[in-house]
Amino acid sequence: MSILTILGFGPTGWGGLLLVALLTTLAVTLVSLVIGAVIGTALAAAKLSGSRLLRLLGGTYSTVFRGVPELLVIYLVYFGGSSAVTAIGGAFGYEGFLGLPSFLAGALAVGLISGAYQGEVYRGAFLAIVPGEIEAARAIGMNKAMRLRRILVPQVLRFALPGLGNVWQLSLKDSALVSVTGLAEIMRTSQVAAGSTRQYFLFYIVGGVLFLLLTSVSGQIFEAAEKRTGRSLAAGIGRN
Amino acid sequence: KEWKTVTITLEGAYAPWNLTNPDGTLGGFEPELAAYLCEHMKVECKLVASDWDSMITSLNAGKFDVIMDAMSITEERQKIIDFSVPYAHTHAAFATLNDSDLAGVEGTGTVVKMLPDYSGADAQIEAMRKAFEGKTIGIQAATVYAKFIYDKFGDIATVREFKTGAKRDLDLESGRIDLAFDDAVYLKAAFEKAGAPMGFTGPEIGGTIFGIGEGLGLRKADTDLKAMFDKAIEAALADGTVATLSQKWFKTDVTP
Amino acid sequence: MDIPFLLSTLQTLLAALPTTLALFFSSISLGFLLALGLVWMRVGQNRFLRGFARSYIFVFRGSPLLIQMFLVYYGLGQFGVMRQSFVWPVLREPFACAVLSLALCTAGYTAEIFRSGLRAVSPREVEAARAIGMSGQLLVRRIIAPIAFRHALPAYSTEIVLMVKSTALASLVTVSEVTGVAQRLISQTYRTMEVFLCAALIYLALNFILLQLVALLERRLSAHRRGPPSPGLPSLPVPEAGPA
Amino acid sequence: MTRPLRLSVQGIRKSFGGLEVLKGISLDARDGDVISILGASGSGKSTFLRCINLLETPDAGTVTVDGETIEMTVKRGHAVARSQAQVDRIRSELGMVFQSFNLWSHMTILDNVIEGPMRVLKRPRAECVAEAEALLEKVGISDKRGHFPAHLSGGQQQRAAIARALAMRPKVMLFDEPTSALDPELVGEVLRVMRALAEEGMTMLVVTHEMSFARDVSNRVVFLDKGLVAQEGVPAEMFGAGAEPRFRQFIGHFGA
Amino acid sequence: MTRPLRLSVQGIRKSFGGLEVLKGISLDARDGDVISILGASGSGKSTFLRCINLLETPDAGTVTVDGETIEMTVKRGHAVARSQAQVDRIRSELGMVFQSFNLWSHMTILDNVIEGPMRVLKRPRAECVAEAEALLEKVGISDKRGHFPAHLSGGQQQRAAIARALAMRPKVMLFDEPTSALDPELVGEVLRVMRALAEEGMTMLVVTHEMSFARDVSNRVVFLDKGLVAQEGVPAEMFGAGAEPRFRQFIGHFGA
Ligand SMILES: Nc1ncnc2c1ncn2[C@@H]1O[C@H](COP(=O)(O)OP(=O)(O)OP(=O)(O)O)[C@@H](O)[C@H]1O
Ligand SMILES: Nc1ncnc2c1ncn2[C@@H]1O[C@H](COP(=O)(O)OP(=O)(O)OP(=O)(O)O)[C@@H](O)[C@H]1O
Ligand SMILES: [Mg+2]
Ligand SMILES: [Mg+2]
Repeated sequence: MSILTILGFGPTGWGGLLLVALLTTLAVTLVSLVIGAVIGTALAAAKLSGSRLLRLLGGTYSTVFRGVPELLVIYLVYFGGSSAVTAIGGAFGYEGFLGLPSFLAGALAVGLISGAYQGEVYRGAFLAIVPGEIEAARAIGMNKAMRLRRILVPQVLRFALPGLGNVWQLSLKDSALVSVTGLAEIMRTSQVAAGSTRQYFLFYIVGGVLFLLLTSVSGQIFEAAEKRTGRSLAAGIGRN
Repeated sequence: KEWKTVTITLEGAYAPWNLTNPDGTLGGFEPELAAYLCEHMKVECKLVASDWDSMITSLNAGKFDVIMDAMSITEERQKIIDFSVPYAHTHAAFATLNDSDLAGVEGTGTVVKMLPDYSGADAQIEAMRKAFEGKTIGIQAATVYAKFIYDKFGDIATVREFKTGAKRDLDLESGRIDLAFDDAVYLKAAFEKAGAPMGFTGPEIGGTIFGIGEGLGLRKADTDLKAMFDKAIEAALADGTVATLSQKWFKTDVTP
Repeated sequence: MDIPFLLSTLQTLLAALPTTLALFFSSISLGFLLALGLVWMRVGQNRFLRGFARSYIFVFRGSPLLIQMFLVYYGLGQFGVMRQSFVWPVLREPFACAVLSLALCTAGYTAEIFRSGLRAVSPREVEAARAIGMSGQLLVRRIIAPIAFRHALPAYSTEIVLMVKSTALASLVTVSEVTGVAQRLISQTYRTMEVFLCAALIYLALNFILLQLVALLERRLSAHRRGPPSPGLPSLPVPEAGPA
Repeated sequence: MTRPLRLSVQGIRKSFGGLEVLKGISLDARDGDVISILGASGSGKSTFLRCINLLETPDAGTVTVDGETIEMTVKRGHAVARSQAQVDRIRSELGMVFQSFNLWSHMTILDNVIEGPMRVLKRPRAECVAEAEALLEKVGISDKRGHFPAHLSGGQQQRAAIARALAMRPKVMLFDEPTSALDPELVGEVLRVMRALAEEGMTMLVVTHEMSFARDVSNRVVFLDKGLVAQEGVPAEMFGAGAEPRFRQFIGHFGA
Repeated sequence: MTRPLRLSVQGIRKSFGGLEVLKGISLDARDGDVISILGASGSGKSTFLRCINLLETPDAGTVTVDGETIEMTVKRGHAVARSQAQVDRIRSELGMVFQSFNLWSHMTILDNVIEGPMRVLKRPRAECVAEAEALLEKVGISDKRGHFPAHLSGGQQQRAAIARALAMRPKVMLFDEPTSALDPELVGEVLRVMRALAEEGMTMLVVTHEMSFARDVSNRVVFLDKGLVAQEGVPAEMFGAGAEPRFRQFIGHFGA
């Protein structure tokens, strides 16, 4: 069987599955980015807050999720998460199991890790804001919600973008470990294909190339986005 | 509870018991048997692939309802999960490369019967212990075979655990390990695909040592499901379905 | 909570800690050396070497370690030529393969970290060294490397933590380090959560200790960034006179 | 004919920790007043200005803007405004220009100017844009409207900040050393704009070290010293021969 | 009696891209000479000094230190030194003091001073330390020996840099505007040290804008203009009535 047939989209080719796997990896990472954004925001808020308890909790969270191997986090969420969901279901009178599907468990696990890193990114971005700009907003009578929406959030996002790019790349690669939960993302599909065809080298290379494709394309997207939002930072000449 | 759909898990990488097709569907002896059983029980079955070494944990965590992955029925496992009646019974054996000096150890080609207390083939085991001293034996993690190898060979040989059988076979082929120990019908199929000529060495080990056969793994609570499957399996054994599928996939009869 | 079980689990897992530590220290040292070579190529004049280092860094930072590890372990082992070659005695060992792939991967990251450290070295201080007749490796060893390393240390400590965590993947190529042993325990006891929690605890403690050590090193190396010695104290002791 | 009272501040006190910075300061500004506030560094000029629009909460005293007094109350031993909504409304009637401009760095100059009228005063966008362009024209930087603050010189940024404050149609403008972060070259640009505003009859409170502005443009000069109003009067008197010794010393060679 | 020739530079040329900065400059320094090099900004003074110890490689010309000529060769169309070892040795005989001190920030002052003698000249540590302490004493900062450069004032840093250069026991000292990065207050400290060195008979080349130093301390003045030596002579002549118009204009009010 030629390499083209094996990798092709024909009945004996693995191309179709690999494409689905690519999309699955992308989807896991995207969902984990969103989950991580929610956690990261809360984490940054906790770490910046005046309450010592909250700061301690925030610190503990980010230490734990940055200090424990990703593989362990994934296992813990995959198994522990199901028990938790089942227990919650039981409390509401649901009999039997409420499984956490491997996609959700994987995205949640990667999201929990991503959240720990995003928390640091947002905290740094927040501290980069010039306090005078917030004060200027207060001085024209903006209320708290408006200041948050119009001044704080846009600036945090702008400063956070480069850091978020790094977290995204990290999550993309962490998502390969979700393969241990049986989710058919790039890593697992490559392994299954490698095992079935006994073309180990070929499929691991293909898997690696698919990841490189994802990281380099998304890297370029982040770079372009940074360039766009960085317009207001650069010492160049403004557009318009 | 009314069972309308049942989720069955297999590894999808333990040919010919079960395997993954290029289009992502699962094939092999067990998927085809499952199709028959579900048809018989009039329930809809969903097959999902998952990792062998975490299957029992996942079953109890509710990730799926049934394990159908050449899982031997043993007392150890019965403490945690329930089993259906066996739908197959196979031997286990050592494999090695044909050009290895471990090939053709005394008793190759015969079958010995051992009991769960490891009795029944003391002479043959002793001969193998002598032959395998200082060698490296590869097993699939979390199998009954792993326990057997640790107990009977762990003191004289290096044991290495693999996540899948296929990866272990690869290391046998490349010479990283000297011996593999696994289900005989699985190994026989693996020989055909292997890149280097390999075969059994030493006797095939049968009897009840590895349990009374391979059955479906079920959660203890799902007694109704077990009853349904028991009936279906008995029917499949009675009408010759198991035998036919066995000939098709294993070229031998594995009916218990 | 089953305390005796947790304790015995912890004990079993700790028995595998030396393997984890060996994995970590061998791969971080090998990766460090590889990174030095990569940085040298990356900032050098030779266009070919520069291109090589750039692609190396792109590939090893852009793909998951797990795939790299499988490629080294199962991928390379597939080829007859590899098995006949002189490197096989090394590649034959799962531990060596794990160290190799961990080192190859961290080398890519470390090289980038060191490169940014290099950018922090003031060209003027280098020029001052040249002006007294330093060049070549003396210049690197005495002036460039210490300044660059000090600057790179915070980023490098992050990489150290990532490496400790990455050793867990070695269990997937049959090395029985802490995570691998944890998985075996689970397949025997079926008590996933407890065992993994114990493992997590071990990694956390390990990372904590390593970070403390780095912080200590950082403090030692950053005397020149802190305030001047307070006037009340005597100035630094004069180093002992003795043969060079 | 007395002009209407635009801003009245009575008995403002403020301490930071143990340090009493303002010890009871009162000041009235009528329509069209241009009041220069002078004083040594650390004498509390900025704090006084910030107390007026409650960027700092005064410990005691009242602030009345166009007849409306900001209502204060005491919470856990600290003075606080009774209603944040009232504070926000009063703030929108007081235009503040900071020493360090504090333009919003993520918005273009035009967006900086229309932000307040659109979001706080909720006026229609088209109207805000038209007015903003007129204001930018007036301060002389209409060609910069699409640029980001980081791309403007300090003088241009400060003029944009003035336009931003004016866009809120404030009743009183508060300036806190609007030129002291600028190179001497750029100071002129900003002073020209402020002079023009004064001529149009805008009520202004200006903390400044520009003696020429205080003497030539303002109609009243207030000299703060040790948290109190040390001297107050029309510039001609204050800068004339009759000045108090403390103030004479303060203005130094300028007074000479 | 002619004093021995310490440094001889002949026909140095240097271009950057299209710009020819030095168009053939020659200069001899005999033992004990203190030569001031003057010239407008951009006239190539720094480049000339940097060509002497090959921090810039001259396109043409020769540099001879104490009788030893640096051997040059041409590689791929560029002039380069034939032997890095020779360059390193010659550099160790020429002490260079930079405008911006360039102390090594990660070493204490003492370590800065002993680094060269120990590592480059490979002299025993004890000897280096003793000599370094004497030198630090001489430039008046021996109490700072355990401090890091960042904790010293500019004048102290420059004195440490002079001590560092002296520790190599150089045959000639090269100074490139050693005081122009300093506050006027601190200039005196450094000039005092240089004056003392001159009195001890150290051979020195000093690029400077300090006319008083050029006139009062040096025994020869070289005026660079447009890449050439425009005028050269003893200070009394150069600063006297007989000066060339270009140089008169350059020294401006100082000459007046
Ligand atoms: N938030 C604060 N916390 C503590 N002390 C403060 C605070 N703000 C100001 N101060 C102190 O209050 C005093 C007056 O400060 P203020 O800024 O009002 O002076 P100023 O007259 O504006 O001086 P300058 O001319 O330097 O701007 C100073 O001693 C200052 O240190
Ligand atoms: N590395 C370089 N590359 C390109 N041009 C250079 C370089 N170094 C110096 N030049 C140019 O050479 C000319 C002479 O520079 P040099 O620094 O020698 O002048 P200088 O007499 O020391 O001036 P200053 O008094 O300002 O220090 C300048 O026009 C400068 O721009
Ligand atoms: Mg102020
Ligand atoms: Mg110069």
